[in-house]
Amino acid sequence: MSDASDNATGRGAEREEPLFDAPPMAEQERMVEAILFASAEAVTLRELEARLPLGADPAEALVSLRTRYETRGVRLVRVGDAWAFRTAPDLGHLMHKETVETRKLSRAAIETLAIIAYHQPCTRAEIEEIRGVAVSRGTVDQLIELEWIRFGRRRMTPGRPVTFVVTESFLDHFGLESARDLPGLKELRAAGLLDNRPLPVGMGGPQVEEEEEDEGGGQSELFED
Amino acid sequence: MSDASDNATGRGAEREEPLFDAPPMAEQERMVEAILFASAEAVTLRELEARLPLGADPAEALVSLRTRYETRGVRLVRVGDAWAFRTAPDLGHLMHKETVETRKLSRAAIETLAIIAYHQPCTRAEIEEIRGVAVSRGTVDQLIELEWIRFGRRRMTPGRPVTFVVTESFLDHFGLESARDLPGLKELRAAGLLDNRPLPVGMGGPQVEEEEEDEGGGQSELFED
Amino acid sequence: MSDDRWDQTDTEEDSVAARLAAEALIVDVDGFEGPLDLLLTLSRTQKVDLRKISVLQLAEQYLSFVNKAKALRIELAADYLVMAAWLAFLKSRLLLPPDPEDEGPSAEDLAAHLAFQLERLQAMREAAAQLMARDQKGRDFFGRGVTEDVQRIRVVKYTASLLDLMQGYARIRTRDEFRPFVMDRDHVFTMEQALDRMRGLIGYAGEWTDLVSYLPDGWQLDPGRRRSATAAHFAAILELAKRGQIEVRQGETFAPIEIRKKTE
Repeated sequence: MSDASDNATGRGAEREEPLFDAPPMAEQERMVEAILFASAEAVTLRELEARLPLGADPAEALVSLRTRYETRGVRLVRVGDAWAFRTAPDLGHLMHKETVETRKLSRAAIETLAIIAYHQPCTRAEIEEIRGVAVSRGTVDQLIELEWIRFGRRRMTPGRPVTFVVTESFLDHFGLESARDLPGLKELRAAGLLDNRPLPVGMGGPQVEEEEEDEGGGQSELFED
Repeated sequence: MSDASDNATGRGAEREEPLFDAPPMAEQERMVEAILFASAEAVTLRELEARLPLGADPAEALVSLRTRYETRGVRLVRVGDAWAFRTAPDLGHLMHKETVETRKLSRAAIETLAIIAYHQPCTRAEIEEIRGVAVSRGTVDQLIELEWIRFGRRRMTPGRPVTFVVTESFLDHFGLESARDLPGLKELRAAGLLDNRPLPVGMGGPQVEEEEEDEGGGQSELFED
Repeated sequence: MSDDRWDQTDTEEDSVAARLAAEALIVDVDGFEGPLDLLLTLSRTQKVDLRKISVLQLAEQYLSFVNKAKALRIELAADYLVMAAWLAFLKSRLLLPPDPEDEGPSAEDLAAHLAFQLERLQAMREAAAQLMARDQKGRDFFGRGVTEDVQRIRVVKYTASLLDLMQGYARIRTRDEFRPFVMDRDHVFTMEQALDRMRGLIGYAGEWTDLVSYLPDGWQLDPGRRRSATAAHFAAILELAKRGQIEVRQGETFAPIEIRKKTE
């Protein structure tokens, strides 16, 4: 029996006369279901005809299968002139697996963020001056993307550099009512976050204090220690 | 403060509190259906749990899905701790096209596989004792390559020999829900043929190697309920 | 070649099959998977339940098989001959009255164990056949043809706490202050460093090896650095020896100190 259908798949339609009646429609439906499930590609009606027992009517089986799967997690869909099972469109999200990976912000980003928070509004040049190294574009972009900093007003100095300020969501994230709530150096020291070593004479971070005057009365004075 | 919640998000539970209740069971069933349909490999209950919305109960969904597909062209089968859709075995004849020509296994390989399945965890020396000949490296390699056996835990006996156990893909290949379902296992156990019967002392002759004492973790106990 | 016993059985087809089998045995020794397999095949001619098999008769059959093979100058693998020797011994033990002096298992125990081995091998063969007769994936049933891999989307979430922020700021603002206090440790190799190093290295120290050969590159020439590294490594090996991970020896005073991994 099955030889016959094998050959049929191979060549044209060198079919023998059916020896038995075609199986009942429910059975044909099962057959189509299994073939479509196991096949790596969508299967054409012709191929279904070739693989099913003689006298079967895969077209009809497809119609009722399609109805059967209409509300299921997979659907019977038509792909060109072939048929295949596919995930129901509303369940596509199950095929993505979102893994949330939490990473600590890099030291450069934290420092940059801290400087902006303590000195805002603050230009890139100022940040670089305080940190003593160039601020990479990536760092600033990352902080902007995190929505922790945003562009402030341009500084009214030659070159009109942009400034950065912290955002509402920064305050939100760090549980602050305003940037003024950030503790000053004295408090940091009192809290044990800084070594209590006395400042060596003349080592007071000279450049740091030479911030440019800015028109807006930056925060620097708020944090004098 | 926000620190606490930050840390919580950080490692362990990367999930947020459910915003909504788990979807109705009919919907969960569709989801499980879609996930299992999309995968060639069996999917573990744990992975289903991870991929379904919080509060979903894939175990329950599986039960009703299984019933739903009982008479269909594909069936929901259990493979160890995992689940998969497989075509109904009575339709195998339609699938010639999909048949992958598998390498003929040698008699030695088949026997070795059966011995491992029925006696697992099982050392090489035990296999050799049962078959009365040395097990060639190629035989074991072939079974490992087929992913039908894998290394189990070392036996806590002198020499700490490695043991072999069968894998989930072995179960999948032979349509077994678990190693307990091996054909005739009960009868063999009842007949004492799975006992690791120690050799009478002083019997030197026909044994292949001096086999190590077994601390008694054989299949016979493994499957005691 | 024919065997009297088999010829005598009767005129049924079975005997023909048995005779053919017996001839096949001779011709095709390689077809057997070892002596136990051969014994199992021979035991079939007894046409009894394996539990009731006569081991004595089986031993005789095996020995006569081996003799025929020798007469035909068929090379038998060593394990067949070992089995033959053992069966000859077992046969004599079964035939002779038990020696009261003899300790260890009785001939019956040995025979029973052999019968058990045969029965177990037979059982495993049948189990294997049943296993292979099951519906198999890729032959009788099939998995999904089209698969949709789960796309893994990795969302990276960056976090920083207020503490990080403040420490970061404090670090910048006080950075310069700390500089003068940093000790110059360029030429000091600490014991902790040495211990870390040695822990990674002792896995390879199977043979006795001179401690000096463990000194890191760059610490072997300059006398100051060499002294520091040697002292640190010496302290480290004492620590490792105390933990039982290595053995230390020194031939005589000032001789090289040698170590090796302790094997249990």
